[in-house]
Amino acid sequence: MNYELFENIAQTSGLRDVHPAVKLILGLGCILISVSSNSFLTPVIIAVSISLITIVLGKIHLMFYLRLLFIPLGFALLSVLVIVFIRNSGDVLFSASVFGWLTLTITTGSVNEGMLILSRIFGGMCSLFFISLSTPVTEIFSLAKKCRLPDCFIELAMLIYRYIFILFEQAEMIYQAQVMRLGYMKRKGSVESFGCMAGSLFIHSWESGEKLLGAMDCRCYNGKYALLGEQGVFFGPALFLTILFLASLFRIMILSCNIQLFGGLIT
Amino acid sequence: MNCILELTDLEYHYPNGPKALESVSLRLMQGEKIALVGPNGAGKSTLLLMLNGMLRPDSGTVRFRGEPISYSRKALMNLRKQVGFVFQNPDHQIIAPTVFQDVAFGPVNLDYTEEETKTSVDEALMYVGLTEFGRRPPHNLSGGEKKKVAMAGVLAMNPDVLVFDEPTSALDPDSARSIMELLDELHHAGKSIIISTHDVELAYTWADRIVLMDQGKIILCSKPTDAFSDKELLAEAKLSKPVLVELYDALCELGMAKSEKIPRSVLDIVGILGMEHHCCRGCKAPGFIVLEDADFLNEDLAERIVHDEAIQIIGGMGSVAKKQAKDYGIPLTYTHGVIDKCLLKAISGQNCLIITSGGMIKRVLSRVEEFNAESGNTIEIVTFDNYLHNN
Amino acid sequence: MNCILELTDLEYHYPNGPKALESVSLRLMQGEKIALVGPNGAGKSTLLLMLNGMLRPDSGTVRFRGEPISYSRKALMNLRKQVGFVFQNPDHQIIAPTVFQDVAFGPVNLDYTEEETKTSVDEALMYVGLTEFGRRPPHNLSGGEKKKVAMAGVLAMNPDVLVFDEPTSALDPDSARSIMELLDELHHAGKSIIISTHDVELAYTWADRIVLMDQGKIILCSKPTDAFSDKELLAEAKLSKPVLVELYDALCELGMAKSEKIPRSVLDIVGILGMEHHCCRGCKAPGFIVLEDADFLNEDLAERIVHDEAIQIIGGMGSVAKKQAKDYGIPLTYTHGVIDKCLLKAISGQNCLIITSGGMIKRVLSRVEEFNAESGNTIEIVTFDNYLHNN
Amino acid sequence: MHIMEGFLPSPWWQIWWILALPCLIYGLYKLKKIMEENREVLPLLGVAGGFIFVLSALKLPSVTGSCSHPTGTALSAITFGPWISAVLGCIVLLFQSLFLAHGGLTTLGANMFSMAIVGPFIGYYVYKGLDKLNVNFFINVFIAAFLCDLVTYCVTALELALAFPATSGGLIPSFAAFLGVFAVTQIPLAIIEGLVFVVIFKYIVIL
Repeated sequence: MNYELFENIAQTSGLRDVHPAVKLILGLGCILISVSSNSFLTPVIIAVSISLITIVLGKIHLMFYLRLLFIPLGFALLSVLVIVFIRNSGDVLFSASVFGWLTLTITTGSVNEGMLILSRIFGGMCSLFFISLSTPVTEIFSLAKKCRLPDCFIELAMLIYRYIFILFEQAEMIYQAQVMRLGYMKRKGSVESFGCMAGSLFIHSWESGEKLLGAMDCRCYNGKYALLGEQGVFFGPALFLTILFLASLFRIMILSCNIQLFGGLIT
Repeated sequence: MNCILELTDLEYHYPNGPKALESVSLRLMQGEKIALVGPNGAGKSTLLLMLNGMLRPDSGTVRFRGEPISYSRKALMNLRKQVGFVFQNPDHQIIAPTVFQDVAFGPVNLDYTEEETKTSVDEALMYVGLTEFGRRPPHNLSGGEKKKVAMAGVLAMNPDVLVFDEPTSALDPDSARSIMELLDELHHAGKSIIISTHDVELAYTWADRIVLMDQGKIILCSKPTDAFSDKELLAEAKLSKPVLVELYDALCELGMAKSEKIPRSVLDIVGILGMEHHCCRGCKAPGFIVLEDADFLNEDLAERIVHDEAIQIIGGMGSVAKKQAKDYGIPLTYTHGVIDKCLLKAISGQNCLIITSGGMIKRVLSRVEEFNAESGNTIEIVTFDNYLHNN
Repeated sequence: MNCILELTDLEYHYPNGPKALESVSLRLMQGEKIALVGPNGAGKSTLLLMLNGMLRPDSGTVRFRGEPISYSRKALMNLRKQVGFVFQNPDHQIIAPTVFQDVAFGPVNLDYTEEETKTSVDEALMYVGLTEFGRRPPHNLSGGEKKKVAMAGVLAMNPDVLVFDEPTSALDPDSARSIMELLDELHHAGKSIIISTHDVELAYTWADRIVLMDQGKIILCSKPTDAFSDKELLAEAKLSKPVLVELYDALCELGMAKSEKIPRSVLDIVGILGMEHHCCRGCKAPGFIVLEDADFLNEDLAERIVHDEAIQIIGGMGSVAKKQAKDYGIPLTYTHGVIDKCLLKAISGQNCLIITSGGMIKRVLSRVEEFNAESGNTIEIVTFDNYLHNN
Repeated sequence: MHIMEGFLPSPWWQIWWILALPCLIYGLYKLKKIMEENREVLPLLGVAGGFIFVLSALKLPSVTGSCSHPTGTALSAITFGPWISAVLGCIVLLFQSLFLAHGGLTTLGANMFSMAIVGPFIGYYVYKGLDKLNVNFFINVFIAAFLCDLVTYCVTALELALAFPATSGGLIPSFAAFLGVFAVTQIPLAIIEGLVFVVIFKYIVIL
């Protein structure tokens, strides 16, 4: 199974001590510029630069990061393929008839748009990776509290957070035990095995929930939950650099809005 | 001594279940260490859950400082502040996403101010030795560390009574030892402690009083040496004798030991055998034990300790002493079971230094005195000041 | 002896984690009992997971019966059938809604016919003594019973090698003992067994070979007596000496014991002390031990055993013997640690009867012989037939 | 099926956020009210949320390729009702995007709308309706979970089609194209999820 939750990596990131607000501003800023960009150029610049920040400053293994880039690939390629075939404009580059009734056509416009979407996905995903791999959610909770998100929302999120890790460990154990007794070896019975695991996990979860209630009561639970611990230090220069970086990206976005692979504008 | 918690004729059965407790009566005195011992399903946990009102008995009363518990929300909250409960599985107890937040859970719900909360959390974390762990999420701590976080979460509310359900279960020996030492320290700080365990050896050496339970009933409540020498009762509770008691019985049966005092440690056995064979006493000149208060330790003293050649063994007791020793670079030979080990070394002719603080100093004095009286040895204790003067 | 599993220079690290195993090499022989001992996080579980291909080492090879494991689906399936793995927490392993269904999980996945499945499940359940539990839901079994169900689930596939991760953790002493006895029986039935544990006392008395682990490395691999007398290594692995070794060391230091043989049981200590003080041998006439094969037990014999006044102690070893004794109404004095306890009684002049079967009969003979040779005693073993003739 | 970060252009990602937010807020209001009545519900919801996340993070057997996994929201829809599911779903989706890179932040609105709002609503009302008709419990669970998954997938396809209508023919061909491309994984997935939930509920009922 071997899942690696990004959270564990974020806890040991080289950027752990930068104030979460700075990291969020950088990450979200890049995402927004990426999505708003009209040329593939800016998202590509964002993807490359923010990946460098993640890998170099955040001290993430290069090989691990490269593997991450495959996560969005499946969805991205399929969806972009659809766009390339249905959003035709401009010169026809390729046309073929399949099954006799379906004509697939690729045009310069559709390639341009496909390129743009693909670059946006990678720009956005790399920025998202940056947030995931450098900012532990535990710190985002504190931030959310400061932003006056409703208490019950934050409390619920914190509890879910805690239980994700507990249940994950259990799920992994159960799965391993099943594999050791030759479960999942054949297609037949796999669904049954999976259901059994999920069911057993559900029972475990339910029992945990009941125990949790007792534990909270034991510690005088009175409807209060959230309290902030220590935060990363707020570092002025980091914020300044972030804003400078975002501003230059914004500039590039505006300057490059007409640059396309096949020239021409997207309408 | 005051009675802190008193259970009278408790009866309890879980909904749709068989009886879990049957006419259970027990008194926990101020400053006492009690161990509930019995097989799984004997009702140990059920009994513990009665102590802070988590379960309400079908009949019988639970008294806290003489007053019967009222099960109103407010009274319960007050009770639970004073009777801290540490669960067997820390994963069931640790709620919040970071260590700091989790330890702060109790104080926050008790409406401490932010300042007070911070102080009590910091203190509790220092006590368990996890000061730098505040920002870490609990899921990547080790089992022993999680247990300590769970303890800190309870200590932050500063309860008088501490209830531990299986404090050492699933821990490796090193973590288990450090948890038990923490319990000892808490005990010296004046807390009353009640634990449940099925580790016979642990209960035997740790507790003031042993409560044997089986099938929801208390079948015996007495001093450890009495509790673990009753073969029939042990068999009933499906427990075995501690190794040392078993050895002692075998020796008695063979006529190789006659002492009336049942041994509680390796030291005791050695003492008994020594008395019997007149070999341990006198054949070597015994060493002495130097006692140093960790609170008065400074760089100069530490220097002298490290370079003093007459002292072969250095033991550290309690978190303060260990921290000090580490800070001043004093290498500790023993960090657990210190008194007995030093006594053993002393009777074989080596000189020891024990660094400790607070109430544990008295403990050292009384234990050595007791040992001397029982075994006929004459191990001397000197304070470090006197030791320096004499040399 | 054949080597069943061989690990050579294994290296492993979890993704994004530190090294979990570092140049680990180990051979498990046919019919051997190995205990991996070390603190939490030492890499014990990681090593065990290598044995049935659940984890694939970064480098190094795992050989099963001489052949390097290929990690193809089919090869793994075959390997896992032969190397059974029992989890630490049975709750993670038992997932089917009834005990029968759970034990049948492996056989069903092996495409056994319905008939074969039923046979293998019934056999496995009989072996662990839970024949009547087939239709019960596992979640309201006790901890020890759950562990046995988990074992049955693995035994139903009839593996040659059994791997146990912390077989006794979280069990009360009685359940732990019966699990360890099951392991002993499986061992006598010819299985090779490897366990991980941090219970030093358990590993010390049970294993043929101890593998000390710390921080992903094997720091020692030797006989129990050697492993647990090396103080520095134990400190490195954050373990403590078994009580008996500690006592022995103290006695040696004080000049009260000199024997070269480090004791593994109370009996050994008594033997050592006895040799030293010339008191145990000769001062009483020793008793004798009568041996009865449980397979030949019948009502008539049972009757005679119960009423024979010369026999004071009756011990039963193994599930067959215990079942027989129960069926014929023979009261058993000892059901675990039988040989040593009977020897202890015998040297103090009492006569014992041991009921056992199969490979364990040899075990009794060799243990008594060994003890006689070492301690200078002359405890006699007679078979029940001879005993009846003589009386 | 999650829409990746960066895939939806303006104004579509904003539109889906605006559509999803009121549902979330109403869900929170409901949650708050329930918690005031009965604070015991919080730990159970927390654990249920954890369960849904973990379930959705496990790869299903025999569905290869892409990031297909069960949505799990059918469970909370059946047990807690659709409004609470919206809150739970929102948190779970947020964690999925942060912990597993499934989904994204700008596209969170769209994903929420399909997975945490429309899916559970359909699942819940189908379940209630069939329950009234006395349909066999397990068949009911299967249909509810199956539809919950299927509808989620259809809505996602619709969201994609709205953002990228075909040049010739507009919305419909585009919708069909997205529906078709992802059908390969999503339809078997919905069936499997239905089956898995039947096994889960069987398990729960037996115990």
